[in-house]
Amino acid sequence: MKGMSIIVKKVAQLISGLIFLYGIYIITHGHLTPGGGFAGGAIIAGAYILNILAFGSDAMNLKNKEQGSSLSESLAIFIVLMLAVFALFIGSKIFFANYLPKGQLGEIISAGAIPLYNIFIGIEVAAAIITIFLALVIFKEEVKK
Amino acid sequence: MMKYIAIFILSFIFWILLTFSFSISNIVVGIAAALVTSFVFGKYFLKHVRPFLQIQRYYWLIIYLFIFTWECIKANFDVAYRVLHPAMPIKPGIVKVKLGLKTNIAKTILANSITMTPGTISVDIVGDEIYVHWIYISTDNVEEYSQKIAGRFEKYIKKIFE
Amino acid sequence: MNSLIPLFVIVPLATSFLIMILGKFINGFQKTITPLVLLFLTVLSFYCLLNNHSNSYTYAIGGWEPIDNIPIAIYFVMDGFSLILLCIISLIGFLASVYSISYIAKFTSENNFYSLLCLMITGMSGVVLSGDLFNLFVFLEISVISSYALVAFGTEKEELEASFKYQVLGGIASFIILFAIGLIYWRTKTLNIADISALFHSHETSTFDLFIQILLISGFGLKAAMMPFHAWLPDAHSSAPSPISAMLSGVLIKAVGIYVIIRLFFTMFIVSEEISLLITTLGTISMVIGVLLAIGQWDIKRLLAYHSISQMGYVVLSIGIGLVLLARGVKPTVATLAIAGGLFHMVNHAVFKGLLFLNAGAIEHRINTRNLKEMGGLSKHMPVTSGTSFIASMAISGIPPFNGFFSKLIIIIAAVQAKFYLVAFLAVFVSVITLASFLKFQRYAFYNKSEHRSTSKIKEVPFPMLFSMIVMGILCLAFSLLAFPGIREQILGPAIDVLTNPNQYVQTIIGI
Amino acid sequence: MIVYILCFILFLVGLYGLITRRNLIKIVISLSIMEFSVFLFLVIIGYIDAGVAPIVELSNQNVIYVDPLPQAMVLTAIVIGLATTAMLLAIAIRLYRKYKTFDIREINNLRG
Repeated sequence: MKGMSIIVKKVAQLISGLIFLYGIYIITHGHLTPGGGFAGGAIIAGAYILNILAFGSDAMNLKNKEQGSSLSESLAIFIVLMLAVFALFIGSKIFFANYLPKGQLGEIISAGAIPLYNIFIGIEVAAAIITIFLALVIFKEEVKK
Repeated sequence: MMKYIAIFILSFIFWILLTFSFSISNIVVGIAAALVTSFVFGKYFLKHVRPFLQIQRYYWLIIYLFIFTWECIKANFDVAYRVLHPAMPIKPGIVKVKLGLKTNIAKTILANSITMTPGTISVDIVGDEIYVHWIYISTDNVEEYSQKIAGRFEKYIKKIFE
Repeated sequence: MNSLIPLFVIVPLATSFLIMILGKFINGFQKTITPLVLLFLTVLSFYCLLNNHSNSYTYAIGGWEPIDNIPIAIYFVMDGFSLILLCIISLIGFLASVYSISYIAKFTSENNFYSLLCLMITGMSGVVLSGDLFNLFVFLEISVISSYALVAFGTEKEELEASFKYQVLGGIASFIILFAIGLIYWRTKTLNIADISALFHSHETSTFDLFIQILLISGFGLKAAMMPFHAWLPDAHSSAPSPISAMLSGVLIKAVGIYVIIRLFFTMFIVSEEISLLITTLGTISMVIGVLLAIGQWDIKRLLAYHSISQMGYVVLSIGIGLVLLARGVKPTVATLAIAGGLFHMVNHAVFKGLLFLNAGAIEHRINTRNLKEMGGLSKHMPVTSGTSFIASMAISGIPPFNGFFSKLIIIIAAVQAKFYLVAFLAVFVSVITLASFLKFQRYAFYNKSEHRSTSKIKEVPFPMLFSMIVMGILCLAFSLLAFPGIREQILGPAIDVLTNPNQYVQTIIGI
Repeated sequence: MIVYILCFILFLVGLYGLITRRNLIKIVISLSIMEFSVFLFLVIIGYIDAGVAPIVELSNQNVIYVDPLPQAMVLTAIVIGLATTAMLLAIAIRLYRKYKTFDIREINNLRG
């Protein structure tokens, strides 16, 4: 796939960073507003996918990218699990307990461990969607050859 | 390096506009988010960001916004007239418009401006030419319709982006 | 003991991700850690089983306490019945993973295989432990999606096609189940099984409830491949790699199909006689037709897969008889006997069907065919495979002293005492046909002279595969001990208590 | 009540597509339609007349909130549906690679 016209490329360059930032916003405000890890992760994946679609699969080294994204997916979900398991060792010793201080309602740094879960779930979802997308793209390229 | 700084500033402004709260924690998180963005997406950002730092370009940008709005309103009425007229005086077709612009970003902005104006839609850019779908092709003369479609924006965009 | 419960989900889940992270960098990591972890889980589950004193243990995730007797946490519940399933899951999982060490070496991407295997075990343990309908659904989907991927693991034409079929039918089943869960939530405004049970027991059963029950039977019946919904099973189970076939046939259809049906219909609903008769009929039909379809098969794994349908029919029908008697409120001892027979046969089926699939895998590993007509004369060259498969064949056809005999005997006795004479007759009849079918399997695979190939070069399979098969063969004999009074009370007793006495389950969670 | 009936009609549309279509991709799309009809049903059962979004405001105690639990369920179910669809598409593409067609009438190695 060779990528699209100049208009798409330039616009993708301009706004993909901002889409990424918007994804971060959705993730970090997951405990205050609707949204959270899954929605934000999907947006972040959207920013990447926009770039790949605009520049075409030739322009980027997709195989390496897929390995990286699948590794970061496993790592992120493992960290989520470890965050939950960590609760088994401190405080009330209960799986998935919220062991961090709760903070004040409405602040961005509050709600204990929930923002941490959100962040890592966001990474995991983004990596997972990118991995699926890349797997399908690479597969299609292979079929063509 | 410059483009990393540019995207950092851009995304931090975007963050402030999104959250619109100025508590310390929010700003700290915003700086962190902007850092991550510039770290991850910096290499995909525009190549030449020096024009971002030249103040006079922003002056032309503001003027351009007014011009663009005015042209937009005019075109709106024009299209509304064509739609509401009982005879529907339309004569659609695709024309090839010559551009005097050099950089890709300027071409992109011009194409988008043409699309935003009712009655014209830019279809594709090939080299120095831009294909435009036009609701009423009033003339066959290349110079004339290039002036009519693109000319009104071109000189401002040249000043802003080149 | 309560604090041990989440380990059954955490440990395999963490292993599955660890394999994906570290497996790339450390050579052989996946092969060592998976059997070790599953061995740990096996020991843990047997420890819990032997120390279980007819109690239900609960674990509230996140530590949320009930408010006004309304449980708001997600609960894990471990009682006698789920412990039996947990033991089977981790035991068969352990043996299958040991078997895979040699078997899967011919495939690429071993990391994915072991990771998916761990994920499947996570899902099944979660289904068995979950005390909450929606989490049950989520865990079910985890295990089923990983099994979709595992069925297609070989990526040959047949495997992909079987996986696609399996996914389409499995998807429909999932939607039906989700729809039923939505309806239950609409009616009761809660998802906790104990809470729903308390609500259903304090109200009359309406037509709406019957509709939900029918939906649940069709959804989980599709997952358990009961007769009208069986179409996917022979393809999927025969196309998967052999250790996975053993897992699918031996454990998955029980954990996500039969277990949930039993749990929901004994504990959650007040079952009417019509529904329980329906369940019995479905069981009987799948028992008979499964075995009739199996006779004509020449592909060994397909043959075994059809026998799975038939043997699951035994389990479902005896559970159904128990339900009928409980619904009528007569002969509680016979009901207990029928349920015991069903559970016992479920355990036994896991062992002997797992063993048979492993045997089939061993044969395929050595001579690369699954067609019975192309085999023959293997008993000299593969004595252990031949011997263990003989044990398993005798066990599945109900020959004493193997375990299948006792469970079938209990089921038939229960059917006779409950005055289901036709069912009892059919059970004996099916048992005879099963014997015939497996004699054919034995004769063509191991004893006939082969005409198609020279058998001289065939060797016995490597040690890990032998180990799994021998252990399962011993278990086939050992599980017949479960029929004897002292041991039966210890192992099966708590499970039967839980099933016949739903109030106890409800009390442990919402504490009325 | 009409919404529930529409949900059910959507489900039937999916089922119809699943039964009559012969193209693997169209089958996947039909399955997705069925799936989303179930999700729609789940969301609808949480709706309460004149309820607002379930974000607690401490200042106003008398607000009726819609039931948030079905929303959480649907979000989870959507994630699961994503996994299933991705899996199905991957298998469909691999099938296409083996058989060079998406037509299920020509993909019939397994019978009985």
